[in-house]
Amino acid sequence: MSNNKLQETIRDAALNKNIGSFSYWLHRLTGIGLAVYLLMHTFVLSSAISGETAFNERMGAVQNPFFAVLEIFLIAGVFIHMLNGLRITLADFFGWSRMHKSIFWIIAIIFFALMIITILLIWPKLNPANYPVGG
Amino acid sequence: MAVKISSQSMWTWMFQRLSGLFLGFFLVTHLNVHHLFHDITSAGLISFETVRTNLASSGFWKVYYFLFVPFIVFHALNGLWAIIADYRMPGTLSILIKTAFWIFAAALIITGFFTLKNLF
Amino acid sequence: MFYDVIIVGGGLAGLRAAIAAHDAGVKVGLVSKIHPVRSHSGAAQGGVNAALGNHPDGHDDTPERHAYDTIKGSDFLADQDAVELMANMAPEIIIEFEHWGCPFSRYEDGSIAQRPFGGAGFPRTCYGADRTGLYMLHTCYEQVVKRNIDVLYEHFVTRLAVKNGRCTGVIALNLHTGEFEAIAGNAVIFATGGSGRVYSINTTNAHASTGLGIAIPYWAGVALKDMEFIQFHPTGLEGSSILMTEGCRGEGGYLLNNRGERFMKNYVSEKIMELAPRDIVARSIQTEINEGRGFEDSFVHLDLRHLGEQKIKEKLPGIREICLKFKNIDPIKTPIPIHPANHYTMGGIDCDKNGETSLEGFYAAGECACVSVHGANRLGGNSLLDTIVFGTQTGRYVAGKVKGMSQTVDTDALNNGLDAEKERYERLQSSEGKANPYDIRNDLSKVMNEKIGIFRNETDMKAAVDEIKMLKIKFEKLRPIPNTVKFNYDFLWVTEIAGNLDAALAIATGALNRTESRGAHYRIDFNKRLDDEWLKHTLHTYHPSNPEITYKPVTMGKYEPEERKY
Amino acid sequence: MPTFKVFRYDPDKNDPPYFQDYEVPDHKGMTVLEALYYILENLDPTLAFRSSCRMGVCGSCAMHIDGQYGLACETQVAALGNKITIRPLAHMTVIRDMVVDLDPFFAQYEAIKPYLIPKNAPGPREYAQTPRERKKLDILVDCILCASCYGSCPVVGTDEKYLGPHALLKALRFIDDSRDGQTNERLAFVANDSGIFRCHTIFNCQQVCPKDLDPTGAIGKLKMKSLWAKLTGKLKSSG
Ligand SMILES: Cc1cc2nc3c(=O)[nH]c(=O)nc-3n(C[C@H](O)[C@H](O)[C@H](O)COP(=O)(O)OP(=O)(O)OC[C@H]3O[C@@H](n4cnc5c(N)ncnc54)[C@H](O)[C@@H]3O)c2cc1C
Ligand code: HEM
Ligand code: SF4
Ligand code: F3S
Ligand code: FES
Repeated sequence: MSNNKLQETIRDAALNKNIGSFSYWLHRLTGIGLAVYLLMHTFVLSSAISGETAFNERMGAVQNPFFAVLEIFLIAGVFIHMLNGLRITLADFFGWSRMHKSIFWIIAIIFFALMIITILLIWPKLNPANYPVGG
Repeated sequence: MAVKISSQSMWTWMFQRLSGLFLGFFLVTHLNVHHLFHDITSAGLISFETVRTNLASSGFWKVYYFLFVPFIVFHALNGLWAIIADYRMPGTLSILIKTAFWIFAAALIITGFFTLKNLF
Repeated sequence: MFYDVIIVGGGLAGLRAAIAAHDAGVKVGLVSKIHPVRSHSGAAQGGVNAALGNHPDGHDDTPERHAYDTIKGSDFLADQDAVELMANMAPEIIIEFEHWGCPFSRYEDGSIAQRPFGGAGFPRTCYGADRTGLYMLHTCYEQVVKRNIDVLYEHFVTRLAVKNGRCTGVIALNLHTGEFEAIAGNAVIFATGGSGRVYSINTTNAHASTGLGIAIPYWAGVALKDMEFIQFHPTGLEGSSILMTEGCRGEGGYLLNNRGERFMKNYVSEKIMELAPRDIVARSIQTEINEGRGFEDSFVHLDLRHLGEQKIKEKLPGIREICLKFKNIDPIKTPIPIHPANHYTMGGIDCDKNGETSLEGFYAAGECACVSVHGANRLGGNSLLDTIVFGTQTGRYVAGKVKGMSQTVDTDALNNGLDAEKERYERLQSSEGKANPYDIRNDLSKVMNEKIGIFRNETDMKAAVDEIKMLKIKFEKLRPIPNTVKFNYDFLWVTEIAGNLDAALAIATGALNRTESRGAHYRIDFNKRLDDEWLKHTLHTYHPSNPEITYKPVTMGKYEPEERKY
Repeated sequence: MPTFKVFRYDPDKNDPPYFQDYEVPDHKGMTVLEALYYILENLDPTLAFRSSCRMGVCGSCAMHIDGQYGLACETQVAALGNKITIRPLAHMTVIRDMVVDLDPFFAQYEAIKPYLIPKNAPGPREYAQTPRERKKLDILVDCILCASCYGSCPVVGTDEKYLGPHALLKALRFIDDSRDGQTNERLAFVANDSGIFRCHTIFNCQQVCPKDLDPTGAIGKLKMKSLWAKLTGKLKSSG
């Protein structure tokens, strides 16, 4: 019917409610998210080219509780993308395609375990009181 | 007689996975050092100095980060390209975008290398 | 559109004929109302017979034995020259399929595996798990793709174009555009498959297997043959009547009644048991049910449990899949509820072993044709063979006939046909009646199942003939069909029902007239085979109110009729 | 009595597609195909849908049923809810209601040369193939070309040149056949830039396949095989 391919993509997402499609979307969205983060990260870090002060200034701007929350999302994205990347690589390389659903649940458990550790470790950064005054 | 094949899509596919596996290993370490096990209550904020001390701790890190930049840039841009390429478009447009991606990739890698150089 | 040979039907018979004619160097057009890979040949499960002698117990098998079994199975009504041709061609034609890539199951030495089937002296049924038909159909279609033969799919043929006693083409509705098209050709081969849907409430056949393919030439004056011989398959799944292949019994499955006994021992020798010919097994099952030894008065059990999980999964995976999906039972753990179901039309368009009919330029092959190799009862595994042997034979023969022939197209005949079909279409759209065509079909099916079933008698059959005639009258006053243009399925089905009605009337009158029991035609009022009087083929000639019945002799050969004991 | 919410579309009538509700009396063991026939025969003769074998082997009746692609003839009504939504397969032009244009689907199938190209010249007997060699074809040869996978694969939806799960599965069917002699040519073809490497391993095709086949696995196998053939020099770059 419609020749609009973007519409087709969205329709596919709606019509295929299953683990394969779900993890494909997670993978894609986290992939895009990470790519965008990579650009921002490069922008922040590249201030090192202009010297130590510039670097510390920019780094200081992104180290606060708000960015700590974003950091949790970033790390969640990395883990999801990484674990799922492993899942589809295993399917292609080792022919484990029939087990993809089981692998999905295994990586889901690993993901949640990793996220608990992550949140525990980032916990101090969520409290403004822990930041050195004046930065 | 060997059969002819146009293997570009094979190599990009392969390298997307290899770089992915490499990144997986890399990112976990990188996250540990710079995002997770960096305790601001004892070590303070991440600064030029802390990064430099970290990187200087062994030659290993230098090699590591210099490899990391091209890998992640390739992986990210090739990944984005894969998404765009799903929406099959006319050949000329496709070549145009591909070229833009290559230029962008080169720019990112150069920026990355200069950044690293200044931090070492 | 012009083709040297038009083939109507994309099942095994049609595809094989197309390949044969194409290879003989003529231009072929294949016309089918459904895509060839959707044809009902793909539903065949059990296998296809050929005396390859690969089975460890079958090394002594020969085409002669195959021919003898077939003729005996047919209750001696088969034409023996045709049977011999089929049995002799079988090995080479199966090997050819294998060379084309057909994925048959195998023995350790790499040869094609074979299993025992009913009524056969040796295990000679070649198979690919229990999806033989699917594999063969796809293999055949692959060869059509390879040869780049024109396939007009979803073109619904509704009429022959005939002029001066010569068939010059067909009229088909292109479902994609909704336009009628006249397709001209020097020869037309019909390979339209079975007509099981005449018995629609209890048949193993596809929705597409209606009687229209035999009704079209019948209406055009071509005689039908032996229509009263309708095969009931012993094992249709209870409820949906989906086929449980004879391979289940070939692999060693038991038939059990409600007392848990293998009742076949009461009907045939201990050596044969479940592997008696289909007519006998079907009657035995029906007798058990009628005499109260069935379950819920409607089915018995097909028990595979003792075969074990591995054998079932390896040799009968499709059967297990069907049981799980349609009945929610696992044959590894539970017996399968089955009852006899309409399965095969032994009769069909009257033709000889080259597919030639009484109408010049018109030929037939496959299940819609009656050569006849199956006589009064077809043996399992012989029908797939029939389609590919006579598909090849007819394709080659027809190609030889039309090669170098100048175009015999008659524009008048084509245009008249086109106009007649368009007019019929419009008439159906503006019809002022009330009758629902599907109610008529359901009533017809009920009449056929109840009165022209496994056990027949005069009173019932007389009533059936009358009822069918009533239904035909009712059919004249249908509610209008919709005026949608593309894929007007209501028009398609209404046309099919018209074919069903006349096919049914041919079956019923033929059966009523034949006052004997032979093969699948079993009368309680005449329960003996009477060779002196009835060793002859029935011929049905179309007449709007009453088919005309005549007879013609059976071609005999080296095998003399004998009592049929198993 | 379940309600069937059925996709309706007739391009000739200039109306946009819409959904129409039908109430269908159900009975034990009723399939979705039977329900569609009930609608056609008793409620609305304009409904268009394909079907033939009604036993899950001809591949005519694939559609999107209550949130899942599958065959109407083998989907039990009782297993679904009280409101059952029926749509045609995606990615193909709707000709009417459930009937879609399958030409591109078959064209892609034909593109992979779906026929045996034998290694050896045929002799008087069959090509020998051991049960072990034959076993590799199990599953691969069971594809009924129903197009469920084609409708479900997001790449098919956006890249009209992508060969599609069905064609790639068929390609492996011939590559894995011990009798076929064109392994490298076939590998080179499926590895082209509309072939196996366009697959994102989404698994939709595997999850919807009514015959429980594994096109995803087949594509994975093809990827490894072509990679291996390339690494061992059986496939040479064409520049
Ligand atoms: C469930 C089942 C299992 C079976 N198992 C076995 C078995 O194990 N062994 C065996 O030997 N036999 C078996 N048979 C019998 C055998 O499969 C059939 O007799 C045989 O396949 C018929 O093939 P055909 O080519 O004549 O017709 P079909 O395969 O039925 O094809 C008919 C073709 O004609 C076309 N057509 C029909 N009417 C028209 C029209 N009006 N216009 C255009 N096209 C039209 C259709 O589109 C279709 O392509 C089985 C039958 C059934 C029903
Ligand atoms: C952590 C380890 C990583 C692994 C194991 C990994 C793995 C993969 C794999 C296998 C693919 C291919 C998917 C496909 O073909 O569809 C992929 C795609 C992608 N990756 Fe990664 N990746 C990782 C990290 C990253 C990072 C850090 C980024 C961003 C900077 C990134 C961005 C992308 C993008 C944009 C895609 C394209 C998504 C798509 O095709 O749907 N990945 N990744
Ligand atoms: S692979 Fe499965 S879903 Fe795809 S066409 Fe074949 S049978 Fe249908
Ligand atoms: S859904 Fe499509 S992307 Fe690949 S795994 Fe199946 S072909
Ligand atoms: S009708 Fe044949 S697969 Fe459903």
